[in-house]
Parts: sequence; C-alpha cells; structure tokens
Amino acid sequence: MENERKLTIARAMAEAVAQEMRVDPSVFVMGEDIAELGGVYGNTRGLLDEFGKDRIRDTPISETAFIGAAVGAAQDGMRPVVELMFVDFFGVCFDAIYNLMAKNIYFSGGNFKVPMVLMTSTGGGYSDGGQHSQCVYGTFAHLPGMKVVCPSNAYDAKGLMTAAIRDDSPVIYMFHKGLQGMGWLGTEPGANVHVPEEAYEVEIGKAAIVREGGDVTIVSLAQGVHHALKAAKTLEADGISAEVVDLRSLVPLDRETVLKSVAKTGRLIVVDEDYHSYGVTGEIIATVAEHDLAALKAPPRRIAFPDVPIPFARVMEQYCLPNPDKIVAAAREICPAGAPAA
Amino acid sequence: MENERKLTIARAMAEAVAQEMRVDPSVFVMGEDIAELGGVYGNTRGLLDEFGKDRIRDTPISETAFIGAAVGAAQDGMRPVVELMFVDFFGVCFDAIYNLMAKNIYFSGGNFKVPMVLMTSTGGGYSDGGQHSQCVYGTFAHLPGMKVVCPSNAYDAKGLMTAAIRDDSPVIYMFHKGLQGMGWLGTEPGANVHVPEEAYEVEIGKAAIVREGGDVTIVSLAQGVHHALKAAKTLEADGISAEVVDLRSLVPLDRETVLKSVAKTGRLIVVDEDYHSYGVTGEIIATVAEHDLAALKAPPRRIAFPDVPIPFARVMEQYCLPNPDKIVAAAREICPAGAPAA
Amino acid sequence: MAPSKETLGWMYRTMVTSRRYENAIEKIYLEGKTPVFNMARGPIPGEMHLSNGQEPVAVGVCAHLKPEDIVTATHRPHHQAIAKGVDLDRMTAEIFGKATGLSGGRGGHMHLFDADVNFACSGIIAQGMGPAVGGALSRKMQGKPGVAVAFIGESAANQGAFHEAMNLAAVWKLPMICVIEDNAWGISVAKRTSTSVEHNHVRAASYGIPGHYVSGNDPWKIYEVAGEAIARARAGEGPTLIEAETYRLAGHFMGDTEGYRPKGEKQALFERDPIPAMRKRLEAEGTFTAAELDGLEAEAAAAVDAAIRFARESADPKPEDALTAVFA
Amino acid sequence: MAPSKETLGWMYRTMVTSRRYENAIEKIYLEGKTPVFNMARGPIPGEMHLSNGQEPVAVGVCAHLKPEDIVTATHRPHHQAIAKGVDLDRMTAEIFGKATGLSGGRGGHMHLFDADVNFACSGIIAQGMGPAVGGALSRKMQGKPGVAVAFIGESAANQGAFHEAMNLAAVWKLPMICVIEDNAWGISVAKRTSTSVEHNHVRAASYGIPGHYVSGNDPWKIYEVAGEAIARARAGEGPTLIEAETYRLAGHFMGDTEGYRPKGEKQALFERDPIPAMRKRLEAEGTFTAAELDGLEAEAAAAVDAAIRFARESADPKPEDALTAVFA
Ligand SMILES: Cc1ncc(C[n+]2csc(CCOP(=O)(O)OP(=O)(O)O)c2C)c(N)n1
Ligand SMILES: Cc1ncc(C[n+]2csc(CCOP(=O)(O)OP(=O)(O)O)c2C)c(N)n1
Ligand SMILES: [Mg+2]
Ligand SMILES: [Mg+2]
Repeated sequence: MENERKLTIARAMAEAVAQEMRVDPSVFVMGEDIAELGGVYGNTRGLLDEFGKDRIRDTPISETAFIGAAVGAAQDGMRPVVELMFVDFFGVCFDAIYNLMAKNIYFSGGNFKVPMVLMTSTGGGYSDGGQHSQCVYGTFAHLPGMKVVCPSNAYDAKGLMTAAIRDDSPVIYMFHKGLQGMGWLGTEPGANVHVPEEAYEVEIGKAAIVREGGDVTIVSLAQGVHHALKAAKTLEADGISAEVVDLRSLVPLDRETVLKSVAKTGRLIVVDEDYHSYGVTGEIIATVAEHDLAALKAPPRRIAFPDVPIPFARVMEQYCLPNPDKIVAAAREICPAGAPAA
Repeated sequence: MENERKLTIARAMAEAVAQEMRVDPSVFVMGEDIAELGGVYGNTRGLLDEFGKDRIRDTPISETAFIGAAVGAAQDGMRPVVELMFVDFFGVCFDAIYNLMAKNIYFSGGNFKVPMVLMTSTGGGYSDGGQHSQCVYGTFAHLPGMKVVCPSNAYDAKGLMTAAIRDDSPVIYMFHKGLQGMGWLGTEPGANVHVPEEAYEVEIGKAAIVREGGDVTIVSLAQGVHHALKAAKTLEADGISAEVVDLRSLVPLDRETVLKSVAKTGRLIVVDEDYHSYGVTGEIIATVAEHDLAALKAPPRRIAFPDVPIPFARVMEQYCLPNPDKIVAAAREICPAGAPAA
Repeated sequence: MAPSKETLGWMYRTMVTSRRYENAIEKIYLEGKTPVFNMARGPIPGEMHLSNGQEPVAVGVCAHLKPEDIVTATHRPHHQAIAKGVDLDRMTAEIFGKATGLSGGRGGHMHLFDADVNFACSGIIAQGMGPAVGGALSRKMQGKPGVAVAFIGESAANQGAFHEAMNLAAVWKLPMICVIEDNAWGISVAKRTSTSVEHNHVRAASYGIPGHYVSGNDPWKIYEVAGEAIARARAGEGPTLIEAETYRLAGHFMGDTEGYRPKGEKQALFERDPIPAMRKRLEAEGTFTAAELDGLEAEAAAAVDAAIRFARESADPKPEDALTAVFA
Repeated sequence: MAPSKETLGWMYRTMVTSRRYENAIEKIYLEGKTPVFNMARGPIPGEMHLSNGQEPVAVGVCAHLKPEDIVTATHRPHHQAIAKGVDLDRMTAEIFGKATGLSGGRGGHMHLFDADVNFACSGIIAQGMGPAVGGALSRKMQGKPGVAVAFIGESAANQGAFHEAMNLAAVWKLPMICVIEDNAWGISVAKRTSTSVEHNHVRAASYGIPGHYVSGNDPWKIYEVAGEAIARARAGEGPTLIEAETYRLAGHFMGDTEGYRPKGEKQALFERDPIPAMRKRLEAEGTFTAAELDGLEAEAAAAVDAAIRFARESADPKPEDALTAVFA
C-alpha cells in the first residue's frame, strides 16, 4: 500500500498521548519507568523529551498513592494517563481503582468527573511466571464504573487511546504485551497496521467484525483476535467460513454485534487468554443464550486459560494458552464438514 | 421439632471455629474488632473469653499485612482464620489474597500448604452505600487458587467453616450480612436452622437441591437462595414447580448438579446479588449452554445487580437488588402457564 | 498566629452547628429503629458515624481554607463537611437519600461530594490520601492556588495508603497536609494495641517533613498549628503531618454499645467537651458576650433546622435513576 | 561480633557461588536469544533479574540463619536463595522450568520455594513483608525457635505493604527483621527521585524499633549489624530494620540497556566489586591463604557446574501437569 504508515501498538499509543498532550495542557503521564525509560513496553517513548519532567512523571513504587493521586488530579481538572506496569499488580492498588476511580462519578451524582486513563499490560506466552503473565480482563470488566478497552492492532490502539483520554470517565486501557511490537516480547505482525498521522477516535464500546464468515462466529479480544484470524484461515481450507469479532471494548460491551453475527452463523466460539470461569467467555456465551437461544445450531464453545495460576515452564504455559489449533479443533467439532476450498 | 437447636449463621460460625480451636492448637483468629467486640457480625463472639488474646488477635487496620501474615503463618504450620470485615475492602489487600495466598501452593509445586480461611461479609439491602454493600462473588471466583464458599443457612455455615479450617488450601468464606441473624441487619428466618452440636463438615464443592421441582431450575447462592425459595412458593400457586439449587460453593463449582437439574426442568433462572456482567450468572448460563444446550426449552434468565455502583437511597438500592418478585416474573415469562394449584 | 474575633466566632458557630447537626441526626436516625434496632429502617438507613467531640480539629483546620482548597474526608465526615462549607441542605438531603441530595441519593453519609467547595469523602480507611496528593499535584501543575487537606483517623495511619501518599507528597513537595484526628479508637481497637508508636506525628520523619502534635482537643492550638502548615504549603514548601488529640463522644457508629471502653472514660470525655470549654474561654477572655454567643448558637440551630426541614420535605429519587450517572 | 574464620570462609565461598551462578545463568539465558533478543526463547525464558554485586547483604545476613529460620525474598532472589541454603540443583532446574525443579517448573526464577530451608520469594514488590511477619508470629505462638527475615529492595520501602508489616511486627514484638538492599535504583528510577528520605533506616522511627544503616556493601559490617538484630529477635525483643548499601552490577533485568545510569557509574561500581575486595582483605589479614581461597572458589565453581548440569539434563515437565498442585 502506498503511503502506508505501519506502526507498532507501542508507537501508536505514544503518538496518541503526544498528540493529546500537544493540544491539551491538562493531559499528563504518571507511572513507573515511564519517563527516562519510555515505559517498559515502549508506549511512552519520546514523551519525556518532548514534554519534560513536569508532565511525564516517574513515580515511586506506590501504586495506591499514584493511582489515587490521578483520581484526585482528574477530579480537579487534569487528565492523567497512568500506567500500572503489569496488570498482575492490580492487587496492591485495586481499592484506588475499583472503589475510588470507578465510583466517584456515581457517588457525586455526576458532579465530579474522573477523566483518566489507566493503561496496563496484559498477557503471557513468554514464560514470565504467574505474577507477570495474567490478563484478568474479567476482573476489571465485572466491576462497574470503569470502561475497559483492549486493542488488537495499532489502528485501534491509537484511536482508543485518543478516545480514552478525551473521555470524562475513567478508562482501563489494557494492552497485550505480545502485541506491542517490542521484539523482546515476540511480535505479532498482524498488530502492526497502518495508522493515520492525524488524531482520530475509535469509539469505545463498539466491536469490529475483522473477518466475515458464515459458518461460525469466533469472538475474541487482544491477542486472541490474531489466533482467531489464523484459525479462520486454516478453517477456510476445510470449507468452514469463520467470522471473527474483535470485541475491542469489554465495557461497554457491544452485545449487538455479537448477537448479529451469531444470528447469521449459528455457531459461537469465544477465545480469551484470561481464566476460564466467571469471565469473558461465560459472559459472551450467556449473552447469546439468553437473547438468541434459537440461533445456536450447536453448543457454544470457549477456549480460555484453565483455572490454574500461570505456570512458568514453557511446555506447561503453552499447554494452557489459547492458540489457533485449539480454535480450529473446536470449530471442526461444531461445524458440519464443509466442502474443502479448492 | 424436638431437640431442635436453631442457631444463627453468626453463632454457627463461631461454634465451628471454637470447636476446631479446642482440638487443634494451630487454629487462631485475626482481624479487626474480632476479639473484644466479637466481630462486627458476631461470628467470633465468645472466642476471646475462651481462648485469650494470643489466639484471638485484634489487628491494626492493615489488611495487606495481616492477610499476608496469615499466609506466612499458614505456610509455617498454623491454621489462621482471618476476617476481612467487609468484602468491599478487598481492594486494599487483594495482592495478598489473589497473588500470594491463592498461588503459593502452586508456585511451590505443593511443597507449601496454605491452610487458611479468609472470612468476609457480603451483601447490601440495608442502605450502607456503595463501599459497604457489595458481594463481588464473581471477582473471587474468577481467580484461581482459592476455594470460595457462600453458605445460605446455619447448618451449612457450620459445616463449611469446619471443612474450610481443616482444608490445607485457602478458602474464602463469604457470609451474607442479611443472613447473619444479627437483628440490626434484618433477619432472614430461613437462615436460622437446626445445627448439630458436634463438629461436622459440609463438603466444599457440592451444591444442594434445597427444593425439588420440575418446571424451572432456580440457581442461586447465599441470600438469593431465600429469594428463590420464596419465589418458588408463589409460583407453586401458579402451578409452576420450581427446583432451587443452592450452589454453596463457587470454587469448586458443582456444575453437575446444575446440569442435572436443568436436564430435568429444561429452564434456568440464575439469581445473584453480585454485579450482572462477567460474573456468576454468566458462568452458570454458559455452563448449561455449552454442556446441555438441547436441554434448554426456553432462554435462560438472570437476575443480578445491574452494572452500577450500589446506590445509597433505599428506593434506588431496592430497585436494583434481586427479590422474589423479579424471580417470579421471570419464571412466568419462560414457563408455560401451569394449572394453578387448588 | 491567633485567630481573629471573626474567625473565633466562625469557629464557635461552626462547632455548635456540627454538634447540633449530629444531635439532630442521632434522633432522626433512631426513628423507625425502635423498639428493634434495624439499620435498614427509618428515614436515615445504613451506618451512621457521628463526629461529636471532634469538632475542634475540623474547624481549627478549615478556618484557614477557602472554597478552592481541597478536602478529602473520612467515613466520619459531617464535622469536616460542615467546616469546609459543604451546602448543609443538600448534604442533609443526601444523608436522607433524597433526590435533592448532593448526589441525588447515590452516595449517602459516607459519600458526600461537593464540587463547589472541593469536598469529597469515602468509606474506605485512608482512601482519601491519594486523591489529596493528586489534588495538590493538580494545583502545582496548573499553577493555581489551593492546598489539599486529607483528614484521617489515627488508625488509618497504619494503612499502606497513608505511607505511600505521604512519601509521594514529600517527594513532589506538594501543597498537601495530612491531619490525623486521634480519638484513640478504631472501632473497638485501642490505638495502643494497633499502633507501634505513641504518637503518629513522629512518622513525619519517614518522609522528611514536619510533624506536629496538638494536644487537648483545643481549637486555638489546632488553629495555630494548621495555620503554619497551610501557610507553608501555600508557600510551596511541601507537605506537613499534623496529629491532633481529639475525643469521640459517641460510639463508633450508631448502635455501638461501647463495651470496649474502660469504665469512666466516657464520663471523663464529656467533662472535657470542647464546646462548653470554648464558650467558657470566649466569655472569660471577653471575646464575646454571653448574648453574642447565644446568638451564634441560635444561628447554628436555625441552619440545622432548615437543613433537616429541607431534607425531610424533599422527594425520594426515582428508583430507576439508580442506573444513571455511572459515567460522566 | 566478628565472623569466625569458618564463617568467613562460608561467606566468601557463598558470594563466589552466587556470582559464578549469575554469570552462568547470564550466558545460558542468552542462548537462543541472539541475534534477536526475545525473552520467550532459549533454555531460560522469561524475565531474569541478576544479583551481581549484592552478594554481601545476603551472606552477611544469612550467615546467622539456620534452616529453620524463615526468609522471604524478592524478584531478585538468587543470592538470597543461595545464601539461605536452597538446594542449588533443584533451584536451577526450576529456573530452567524442568520437572526436577523446586516446584516442577510451575514457579520459575521469581518463585523459588524451598520448604526444607523455609525460603520463599515473589515477583510483587514488598509482597514478602506480610508472610515474614506471619512466619515470625507462628514461631512466637508455637514457642518454636526461629526468626523471619524479609529482604526487599530500597524502592520497596515506598510500598504500603512495607509500612503495614513493620507496624504489625512492632506492635506484636515479633522476631522479624526487614533487610533493605539499597542498590539505589528501582529499574530506571533513582532512589532520590522516588524516596523522600535519604536513608530508609530512619523509617524505623515510625515503628519505635531500631533502624541501622550499613554503608559500603561490606560483608563484615553487614554480618555485625545483622547479627545484633537477629540476636535481638531471638531474645524476644522484637523487629529491626536494616538498610544496607549495595550495588547492582548488572541491569535491572537482562535486556536492560541501562541508559538511565549516569556516565561512569557502572565503571565505578565495578571498581568496588565486593568479591575481589573481600578476597583481598581475607588475604591481607591472613585469614586465608591464596591457595585456600582458590580452593573455596573451586568448590563454588563445582557446585554451580553441577547444578547447571543437573538442570540441563533434567526432563521437561509433562504439559498437563500444569493443571495439578493448584490445591493442597
Ligand atoms: C480498608 C478498611 N478497613 C476497615 C474498615 C472498617 N472500618 C471503618 S471505620 C474503622 C475504624 C477507623 O478508625 P480511625 O481511622 O481511627 O477513625 P475513627 O473511626 O476513629 O474516626 C474501621 C476499621 C474500612 N472502612 N476500610
Ligand atoms: C507492586 C509492584 N510494582 C511494580 C513492580 C515492577 N518492578 C519489578 S522490580 C521493580 C523495581 C524494584 O526496585 P527495588 O525494590 O529497589 O529492587 P531492585 O530491583 O533494585 O532489586 C519494579 C518497579 C512489581 N514487581 N510489583
Ligand atoms: Mg480513631
Ligand atoms: Mg533497588
């Protein structure tokens, strides 16, 4: 493509933050190692040089304090973009997130706004052990008062970040380490896509059909979308046409797009790297079952991380993770054998 | 009933703890206001007098420290029973719970045991506002490594507490404030049932059919079970026969009992006081849809707290909470009108 | 820095307002809760934490604050809210869960938010520490005037949030003041069994900032020490930790039978009730005449009566409005 | 309390073991990660935090500990584990993710657990503080001997868990010691930009307990101060806070390009490398001959070689065993 401007998610995120910072002096960034280092995942690279220490602030390892501080600053007219380095660390500061950040708009009857973004990295697959590899999408999505987005590619990453910064409500921005385009965490080429130079928003709460198909709907988010796309390619050769829905946002959840797709295909597979039970996969399946039971021509399937802590050893972790093969196998089980593509 | 010994859940819990403490010197209790005061919800009443300050320890307001300390003590051969006063406070100490307590058995490959009980109160309905009324069952159940139990009556409360204390794995013991039998929080008479004097266990991970019926299965837990039983009575007059399943334990989850019941009734309503999305109701419905889609004669229904922070004002909170009327209405919608009972 | 006559008048009237307010709330809270005490009943359901006895700290500090200054308060917020100038009518309506309340009934007594005077509070111990740091940061970054004061109880100084926030405020030299209301109890747990130091003000050493102890629940002394700290913050010299001795004349919350208190403690506290003591001194020093003080008390009473009336007469919110205002 | 010759020999050998270990791990870690550095590849995937330079703190403290004593360590745990006597073969196999590892490969380098010597660690900053308090409590309640030592980095002293745990240990007067390894950096963030005091040992004042500072990354001095604190704990006199100056000779983790370090810092640190310094002093003071020290180094090398061999030759775990050992 001519004039293509492929960016990594890391660069797309940094670009969105920089563009908003240029036009809005209330936007600033706080977190661990986000200044000099540019963020462990590169998503704040370059910001210190352009905006200086006052607006790009390295913090102590005090997540409760600095996330709480972001809430206070947001209520006072600022628009903090805060980083929780790994989502796995949410346990040390979750009160500031779910009980404070997420509730003060409501508790104040809307008299306080809390325009802040909490960006945090998710995901495993590179053997970082059970306290550095989790997704916990379901945990954040379950508790009311925060929007939750999870981009799967650089275009969405930029547009969702811009929308998140401009939003007057708190947004949890979950970026998957495996999609950041940092070579040292592996690279998913499918995540690096064309990103327009100018600022734009991707609406929070709208899923995307990233591949159309007629036989089975595969719903996923973040890295799972890429697994699904790879599986869909394999299935095509079997004559099974898979539609892939990228949720992009867990809160608000775009139930309509999911329901419409399943109404068309009659079959549903949900793919999530978060833990199996009481999470995203259950919610999506339940949504379809309660709203459009008749549409389901086969039992819905889910492919998620089993309900065990994330093991370190490569063979164990890979055994647990979702992957294209597992999706293909599930699709073959629930789809009637199609005519293999020529 | 002769020789009936009706206890409140509060007394049943205290009795179980006391009985285990008498026979096992490694059992001790820690928490805020659990000694002199006997626990805000009465579930440690009498223990200080019998066991003294060394084994019944009031703590500072330092949940991260004392729950972390319980893990260290449990790994060293003790059996701490710890109280988190309101489950709503989990955010200040969740790392010690989900990333430490819940994972050290696994991280140690089973070489460390973590025999501890974390008891915590849940639930609203008495206008205590959005930071003192939550259930967050789904949050605890979603994350691996901890068993999660939620008794609905004094018999189960005692037996589950005894089983939890004897378990070598960490158990989250969630007791609903509205069922404690403390008059000042209202009283659900159905929770005060006969409790044998001697120690006994209720197996963790087994649901109970608390009412048999043929037309619709109502799955719930804790206070929801009482709503379901009341609804079932009303429905009986309509000629609709409801079976009520009390989950009792969310982890392990007794999927079989649910599936068996729905296989029989063909209809499912799930009732949960926790937030609607990404929680218990979704998990139960998804379980049935994926394992026994054909059994469902009507779309499954859920009655849960909407995805909003819990409002203070009575009329608002009551509007949001599950109640028997909502269950009755849902059942009427999905069940064919039966012959009203004579 | 001694308070002016005008300030003293404001302080006295505000303390009396706060006390009358709590007395009124206490009575109304019990409506519908007798003979059987059930929190869910009556015009004011839920938990109720009264601040009787702790008025001096709130007024001594807030006498130095303007509407633009930020206060984060606790689960026991009425005296702090009144001293900060939160709209009494709408605050009362909020406590009653009415549509005219500060947040239309969504918050309740532990969640009073008034954007006009930059007041917020919360039911989680020490949760206000972070937001106070953030408010102070915001002012510093924006170059706008204003300090942030976090009120906490003495037991809250054992929470991690206290430590993290004090360190952060000190590292960034923010205009933030932490005021510890030391009433010696965290529910039933005595400070000496929960806290490893006799006085929390020594913890300022952990942050390289000034720490002050104010004994005696004395509005004059609190005024003086708070004044210094706030002036220091306004001058860009960074945070201060203030520990003020105070007394909780009521139970932890309503319904508390206070069996944990040593015998005679309550009686002794009432003998040191700061409100009659202040009146006595104001009269003795000739700052105000008895008639003037009666006048201030009457003003206080009128404000409280009006607020209660406003709340009582206001309508309930629409139940379905529970679903609104989740997002901005 | 000066270390005996035997202890000094143990200390030196252990420091060398630790250093050789890290050097070996460093090399193996890079296998499969060149020319493109990808953490997921090679015989040791995931993050890798080396402890080069920090050996004196671990040995100075652990020289006083017995297997029954408890240690909770950090995300940078190898030197601490080796000094505490964790089985080197099984530890190495764990770091390689092998079936013979301490936990069969479920944990990895940040999750080394050895029940035989009461060692645990974690990847969450300051998470070991609570368990150390609990271990100490357990010993006190059971009347069994043993102290608990929590090692943390200097940046961890800004976490809430640090504060809460120190207060709790002090209130309950537990046999617990917190040892802060101050290497001046938390990843790329310099201590002076994250910490409001120059020295963390002053924070002991917040808990009414002794606080000690040990300068110079000096194994003798650390031994002495730790000995006092541990003796005090064993005597039932309660917790101590120790802050030890140390140096991180490597990056925060492997792959760290260390661009944040001021020019010349690394060079200066290497000039103060504690291992050659210790050797020099042991020789100069005539405690050991050069040949004896060579012998200790050879022992260290042999142990490391054997452990690496054990790990390399061990089998992978069965993938499906990932699903086991969730519950006891
Ligand atoms: C994190 C957290 N833990 C526990 C509680 C329950 N709680 C409410 S008030 C209180 C005592 C607070 O004592 P203090 O800070 O001294 O304030 P006071 O009540 O004396 O004004 C406790 C334990 C809570 N609200 N939040
Ligand atoms: C709660 C938490 N926050 C952040 C991190 C990410 N992190 C890992 S190591 C580290 C720096 C720790 O510095 P320090 O405590 O000084 O130990 P050092 O690495 O210097 O040994 C950080 C921020 C974490 N693991 N846990
Ligand atoms: Mg108090
Ligand atoms: Mg460090």
